[in-house]
Amino acid sequence: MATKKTTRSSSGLVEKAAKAKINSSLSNEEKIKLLEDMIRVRRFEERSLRSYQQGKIGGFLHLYIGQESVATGSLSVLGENDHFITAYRDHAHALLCGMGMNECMAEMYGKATGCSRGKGGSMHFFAPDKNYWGGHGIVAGQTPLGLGLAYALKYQEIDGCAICYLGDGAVNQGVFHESLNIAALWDIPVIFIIENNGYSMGTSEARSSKFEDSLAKRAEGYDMKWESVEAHHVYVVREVTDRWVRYAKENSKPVLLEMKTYRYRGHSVADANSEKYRTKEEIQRYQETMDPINVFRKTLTDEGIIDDEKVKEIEKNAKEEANAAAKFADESDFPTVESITEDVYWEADNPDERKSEGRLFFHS
Amino acid sequence: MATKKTTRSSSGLVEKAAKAKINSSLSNEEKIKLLEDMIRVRRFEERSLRSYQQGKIGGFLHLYIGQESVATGSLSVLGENDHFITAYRDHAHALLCGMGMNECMAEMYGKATGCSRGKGGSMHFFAPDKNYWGGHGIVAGQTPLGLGLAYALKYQEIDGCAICYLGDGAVNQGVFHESLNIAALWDIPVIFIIENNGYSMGTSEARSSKFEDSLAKRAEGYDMKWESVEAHHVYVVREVTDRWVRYAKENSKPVLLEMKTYRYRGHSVADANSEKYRTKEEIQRYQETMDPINVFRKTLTDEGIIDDEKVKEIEKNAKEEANAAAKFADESDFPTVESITEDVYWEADNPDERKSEGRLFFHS
Amino acid sequence: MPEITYREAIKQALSEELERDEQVVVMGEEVAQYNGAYKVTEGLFDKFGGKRIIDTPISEAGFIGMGIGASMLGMRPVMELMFWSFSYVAFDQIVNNAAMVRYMSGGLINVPIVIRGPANGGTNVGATHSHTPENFIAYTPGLKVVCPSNAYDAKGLLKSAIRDNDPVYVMENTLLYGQKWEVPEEEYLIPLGKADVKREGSDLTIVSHGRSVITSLEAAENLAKDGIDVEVVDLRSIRPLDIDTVLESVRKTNRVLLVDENKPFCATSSQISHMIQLEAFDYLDAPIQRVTSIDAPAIYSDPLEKEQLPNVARVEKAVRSILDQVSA
Amino acid sequence: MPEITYREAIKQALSEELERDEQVVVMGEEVAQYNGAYKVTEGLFDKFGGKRIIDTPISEAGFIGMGIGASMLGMRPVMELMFWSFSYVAFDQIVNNAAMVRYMSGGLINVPIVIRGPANGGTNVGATHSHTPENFIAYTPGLKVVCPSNAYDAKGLLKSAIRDNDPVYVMENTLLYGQKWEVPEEEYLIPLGKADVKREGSDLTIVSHGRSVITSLEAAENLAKDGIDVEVVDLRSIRPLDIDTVLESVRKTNRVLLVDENKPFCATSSQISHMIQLEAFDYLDAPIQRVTSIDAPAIYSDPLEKEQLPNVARVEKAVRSILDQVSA
Ligand SMILES: Cc1ncc(C[n+]2csc(CCOP(=O)(O)OP(=O)(O)O)c2C)c(N)n1
Ligand SMILES: Cc1ncc(C[n+]2csc(CCOP(=O)(O)OP(=O)(O)O)c2C)c(N)n1
Ligand SMILES: [Mg+2]
Ligand SMILES: [Mg+2]
Repeated sequence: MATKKTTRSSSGLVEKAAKAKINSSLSNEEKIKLLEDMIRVRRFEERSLRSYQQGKIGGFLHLYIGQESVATGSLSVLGENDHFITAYRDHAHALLCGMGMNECMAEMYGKATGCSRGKGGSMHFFAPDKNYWGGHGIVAGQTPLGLGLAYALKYQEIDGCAICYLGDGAVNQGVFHESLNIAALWDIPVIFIIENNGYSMGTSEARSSKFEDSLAKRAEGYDMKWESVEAHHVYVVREVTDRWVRYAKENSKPVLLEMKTYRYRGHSVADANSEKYRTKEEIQRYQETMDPINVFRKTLTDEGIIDDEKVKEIEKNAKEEANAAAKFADESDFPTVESITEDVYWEADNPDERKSEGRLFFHS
Repeated sequence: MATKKTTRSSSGLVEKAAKAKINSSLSNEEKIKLLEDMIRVRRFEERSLRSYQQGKIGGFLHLYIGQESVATGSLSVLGENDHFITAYRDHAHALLCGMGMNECMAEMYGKATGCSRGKGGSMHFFAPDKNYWGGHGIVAGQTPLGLGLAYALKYQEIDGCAICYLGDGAVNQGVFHESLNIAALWDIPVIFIIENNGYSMGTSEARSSKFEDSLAKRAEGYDMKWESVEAHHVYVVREVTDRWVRYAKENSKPVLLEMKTYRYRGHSVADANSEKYRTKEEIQRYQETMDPINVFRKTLTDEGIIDDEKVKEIEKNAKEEANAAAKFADESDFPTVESITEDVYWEADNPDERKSEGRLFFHS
Repeated sequence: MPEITYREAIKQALSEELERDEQVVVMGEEVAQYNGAYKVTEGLFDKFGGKRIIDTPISEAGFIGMGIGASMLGMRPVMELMFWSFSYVAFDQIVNNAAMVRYMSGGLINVPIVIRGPANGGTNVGATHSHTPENFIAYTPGLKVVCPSNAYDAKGLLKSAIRDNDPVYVMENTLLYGQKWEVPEEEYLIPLGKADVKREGSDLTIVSHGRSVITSLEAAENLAKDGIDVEVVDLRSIRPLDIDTVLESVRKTNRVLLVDENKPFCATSSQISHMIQLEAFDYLDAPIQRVTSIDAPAIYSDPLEKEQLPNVARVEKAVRSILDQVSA
Repeated sequence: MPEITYREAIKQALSEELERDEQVVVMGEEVAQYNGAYKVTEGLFDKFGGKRIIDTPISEAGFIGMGIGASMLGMRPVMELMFWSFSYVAFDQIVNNAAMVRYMSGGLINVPIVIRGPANGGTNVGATHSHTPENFIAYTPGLKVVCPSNAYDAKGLLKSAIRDNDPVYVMENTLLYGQKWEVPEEEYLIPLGKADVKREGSDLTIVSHGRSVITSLEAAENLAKDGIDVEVVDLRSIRPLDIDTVLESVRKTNRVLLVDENKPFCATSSQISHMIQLEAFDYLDAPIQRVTSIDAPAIYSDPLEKEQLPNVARVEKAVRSILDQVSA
C-alpha cells in the first residue's frame, strides 16, 4: 500500500522536523547558511526584476520569490551523486547548487559571459558539473529527463538519485504520467517534487486539476509512495526530502512529493494580472505568516543563533553581490554573430574530433 | 470518494447481472440476438483471417476473437444519442453497430466498396451515421477524441454519452491521462472502457503497467469513479455498462471501467509469436472456461431459450454471410488512382461550395 | 477606416464568429478568466461566458484532441495554443487525427477545427518557445495553414478559417499583436489561398509570409531610395497556396528573393523555390535566393536574435547581391 | 562477401556496439523478450540480458525523454520506435529536448542518443503509420538524420550514429528488412554525411535516399536498355548533407530528377532542389523535377499505395519527360 500522509497544518510539524537528525545535527554556521541561501536567492531575483524593468533583461522572467524554502531545503540534503532538474523557474536552484550570481545575471542579460553564453536566458540555466541539468521551458518536458538521470545513475551503479521539480500545472501533461509509470515499473530512484504554488499562470489548482486530497495522490495509481507537506519551513523541507532521498536510494524506488508553497509575484514579470486571479489578502496572509525567510529567521532567532545585526549583514552582502552581478552583466559583451551557430552540434564545436562529413549547417 | 469495486471472481456475479433489469427485461429474441451478434463477429473475423492468409488482405489485422462479450454487451445498452470510438481492434464494434459485413470485408480488401473506400483498412472503420467514430491506429490517440464526442454532446445539450474503448497497453500513453483529468474536471459524460486482454502485443500487463489492484484505479487520482469486472459474460458487461452509462448521463460525470477479457490470437495476424509470451495452457484455460460465446450459449441453453439446432442455424447463417462478404469484397473494384487525392479536404470534395482559392494539392 | 491592432482584429474575428455561430467555442490555456496570455481574447469571457470561452489545463494533446472529437460532431472549436511551439506536445493529434480522420474514413468525417496562436521568434524566449512550424503543417495533406502579416489579413483570414470545413491552423505573431493597421468596420472575409501583392515593383520579386512581409516591405522602401524597385508578394496562406500570383510576379521581374522566418532546411521557402524554378525556369535571370533565420536553435540574447531572424539589413543585402549578380 | 539482410545488418551493428561500449543500451517496445516487432533485435535479449535490452511500456514521450536524460549523463541509448510515425507522440522530446538542450546550455551538454526504426509507406498500414519525417528532423538544427538504402549502408551508418556525440536519428524501411546485400565480415564504419554514387551515368542525375534509391536504380537499369544513362546519387545522410557530391553530378549531367518518398510540400527534395538551383544554376538545362509520394495521406489499398509511392514506372516517365524537354 502506498503511504498516505497529507499534512496540511504545520503546527507540531516544524518542531518534529527540527528534531530530526538531518536538522538537529546542523551546526550553527550551517543553519545560518540556509538562511543566507534564501536571502541571496531573493535579493538576486529582486535585482533581476529591477534589471528587467530597466529593459536590460528580455523575454520571460519567472521569479521564485516566496518559494525559497523548497529549493533551499531540498537541495541542501543532496549528496555528491545526486542530480536534479527543474522547469523555467530555475534561478534559486542555480544559485543554491553553487552557480555564481555573475554568470546567472549575465545570462539573463543575454551576455556571452552568461552561464549558457547568452543562449538560454532566464529559463535555461545549467550546471552539469554541479549536477544541475536545467532549466526547461516546456511544461513537464523535464520530467522524463529527470527520470533518465535517475535511470542512468542506477544503470551505472552509482549510489545516487535524481530530484525532478515540476509545478502544480505541469502534472496535467501526459509525459509526466508516462514518467511516473516507468519510474514505478522499473524501480527508478527519482523523486518528483511538485512545487505547488497554487497557480499555473492565472489558473488555480482547483481549476486545472481534479484530484482527491492531494495532487501527489495520483502516485497511488502507480503503486508509488507519496507525501504532501506545507513547505514554507526549510527544516520541514529538509526532513521530508532527506527521508525520501534515503528511501529512494536504499530501495531504488521513486516517490512523488507535493510541497505546498506560494509565489508572491506574477507568473512571470509580464503577468500584470497577478492580483486579478487571487486577492491581495491571500498574498499578504502568506507573506505575513509563512514567508520562508521570515519564518526561518524567527526560528534561528528563537534558537539564539542569529540576531538582527547578523541578518543585516547577510542582507547587505546579498544585495551587494546582486548589484555587483548586475554590473558584471551590464559590462559584459554580447555574444558574437558567429556564436549563433556554435553549441548546436558537439561535432561542429570539436572540429578536430569530427567524424562526419558534409554540411551540418545550411545557408539560405 | 471514488467507488472501488474490483470483482475478480465471477461466481454470483453472473446471476446478479442476469437479474438486473437491463437483462431480465430482455425478450428471448433479444437474448438470442446477443448470441448471434457474437457469433457473427467471430465468423466474420475468422473469414477475414482466411482472406489474410490467402493474401487478399494486407497490412495489419487485429482480431477480436475471445473478447466478443465486451463490445457486444456494452454497445447493446447504448441509446440513440450515445456515441462510441475505439482503437484499431475495431471489427466487432463495426458489425455490432450495424455496419454490413460486405463494406467491412471490402475495406480490408482495399476495395472502393469498402466502408472507408479502401483508404483506411482494418484499423480504420467508421460509421458516423451509426454513432461510430472509428477505428484509430495510434495507441490511445482516440482517447481525447472520445472525450471530445462527450464534450460536444454536453455542449449541445443532448442527453447522451460517449464510450471510448482502449487497451491495457494504451493506459500508459500520456494523452489518456490528460483526457481523464479534463473529463473529471469538467464533468464530461464519457465512459472509458479498458478492454484488458492482459497483453499489449507481447508485453503482459505486469510488464507494462505499475498499479495497485486495478489499472482502473488510476481514476482515483482524478477523483473519478471506476469499476473492474471479469467481462466474459455478456450479461455482466451489459449490467455494468448500463449502470455506468446511466450514471454518466444522469450526473454528467466520467467513469473508468476495466473489463477483463482475453484474446486468443496474436496481437495481429503478423504476430507469429503469440504463444511465446504466454502458454498454450493459458489460452486453452480461457477458451474452455470463459469463452464468451460458449458461456452465453450455455446460459441461454440453461434458460431454455435456445437449443443446438438454433445455434447451428445461427452459425450457418453467420458463416454464409461472411463468405458472401468475402466474395463481395473479392469481386469489387479497387479504387481509382484519381481517388488517392479524394477525401483529403472537404472543400476539394465539394468544389461547388469551395470558398478558398489557390492550390490545395502539390505535384512534384 | 479605423486603425486597430492585430490583436484587436483577431479578437473581433473571434467575437463576430462566436456571435454568428453557436457551435463556435474558444478554448485554451488562460484564454477566459485571465483574458489570454497575449490578451487576444480579452473581454470575450465577460461577453460570452464560461460555456463559450474555456480555460483548459496545460494538456495540449488532451484538449486539442478533445476539440477534434467535438468538431467531428459539428462543433467549431477555435483552440488557442499559447505558443505554436507547444504544438509539439500535441503533434500526433494535430497531424494524425485532425489531418487524417477524413481520409481514413473515406470522406465520412470532416474536422472543422481552428488552432491558432503565435509562431515566431524575436521576443527572447529561447529555442523551445520560438518555433515556426508552418512548413510542418503545410507538408501535411489534410491541413490548411495561414500566416497573416497584418491586422486586416488576420481578421479576414481567421473568419474564413472558422467557417472552413477543414482544419485550418492560424499562425500569428506576438511582435505584431500591438501594431495597428486599417481595418474596415463592416464585415469582410478573405479567402484562404489568395496571395496579396503588398507592393508592386519591377526589378525583383520578394515572396514572403507573416512578419517577414513587414520586414521585406521596409527593406523595399529603403531600396526604392536607391532606385531599386522591389515587388513584395505576401503569400498569406501557405496551404492552400496561391502560386499563380507568385509566378506572375516572377515572370515580370525575373529575379526572386524568398524571405522566410523558417530555418533554411525544408523551409516553406524551399518549397516555393522548387515550384518557381519548375514552373518559371525560363524566366529566371538568377538563382532564387533566400533570407531565412540563421540555422541554429533560436538564440535568447536580444541583439543576436535580431541578427538571427530575417531583418531589413539582411534582406537589403540579399536583394542587392542578386541584382549585382544579374548585371554582372 | 556474405550476403545478409538489412535487418541482420542492423542487428550486427547493434550487437557490435553493445559489445564495444557498456554505455550502449537498446530500448523500445517489444525489442527484448519479443525480439522486436520487425525482429531487428532478435537474439539480443538472450545475448545481452535485460539490463542492456529493455522492453518499454507504450510511452514514447516518456521513454525517449528518459533516454535523452540518460544520455546527458553519458549513456548511449539506442531507442527503437516501432514506427517513426509514433515519433509524433514524442515530438516535443525529440525536437525540443534532444535538439536544443546543448544550445540552451551554451554547449555544456551533449546528447548522444540514437533513435531508430522504420519510416516508410508501402505496407498497407494506412495514413497514421506511414510517415516519413526525415524532412521534419533535418529541418531542426541540432539533429542528424540518416536514411540507409541497403544493408551495407545501414550497418556502417548505424555504428557511426551510435558513436556520434550528437543525436542521430536513423530511418529504416520495413520493405528492405528482408532484402539482402553484400556486407563484409570485418568491422567498418560509414561516416555520416557522405553521399554515395550508386550508379554512374551521364545523361541525368537522380538524387534520392532510402528505398527510393532502389526504385531509382531499377528505373535506371530499364532506361539503360533504351540508351539512357542515368547517374544515381544516394544521399544516405540528410543532415549532415553531402551536397558537393550532388552538385558534382549535376555539373556533369545538367539534368536532375529528385526521387523522394516524402510528400511534395517542403519535402527533403524541396530543399535539395533549392540548393541545386542556387549552387549550380548555370549548369541546369532543364527545371529540376521530382517524383514524390502523391500528395494525400497514405492510402491503405495495396495497388493504390504502390501508385502513390515513387515507383519505377513514375521514375522512368519523369526521366524521359526531362530528357524530352531538353532535347525539344
Ligand atoms: C507545454 C507547455 N504549455 C504551456 C506552456 C506555457 N506555460 C509556461 S508556465 C505555465 C504555467 C505552469 O504552471 P505550474 O506548472 O504550476 O508552474 P509554476 O509556473 O507555478 O511554477 C504555462 C501554461 C509551456 N511552457 N509549455
Ligand atoms: C503511439 C503508438 N505506439 C505504438 C504503437 C504500436 N502498437 C499498436 S497496438 C500496440 C499494443 C497495444 O496494446 P493494448 O493497448 O493492450 O491493446 P490490444 O492490442 O491488446 O487491444 C502497440 C504497441 C502504436 N500503434 N501507437
Ligand atoms: Mg504553479
Ligand atoms: Mg491489450
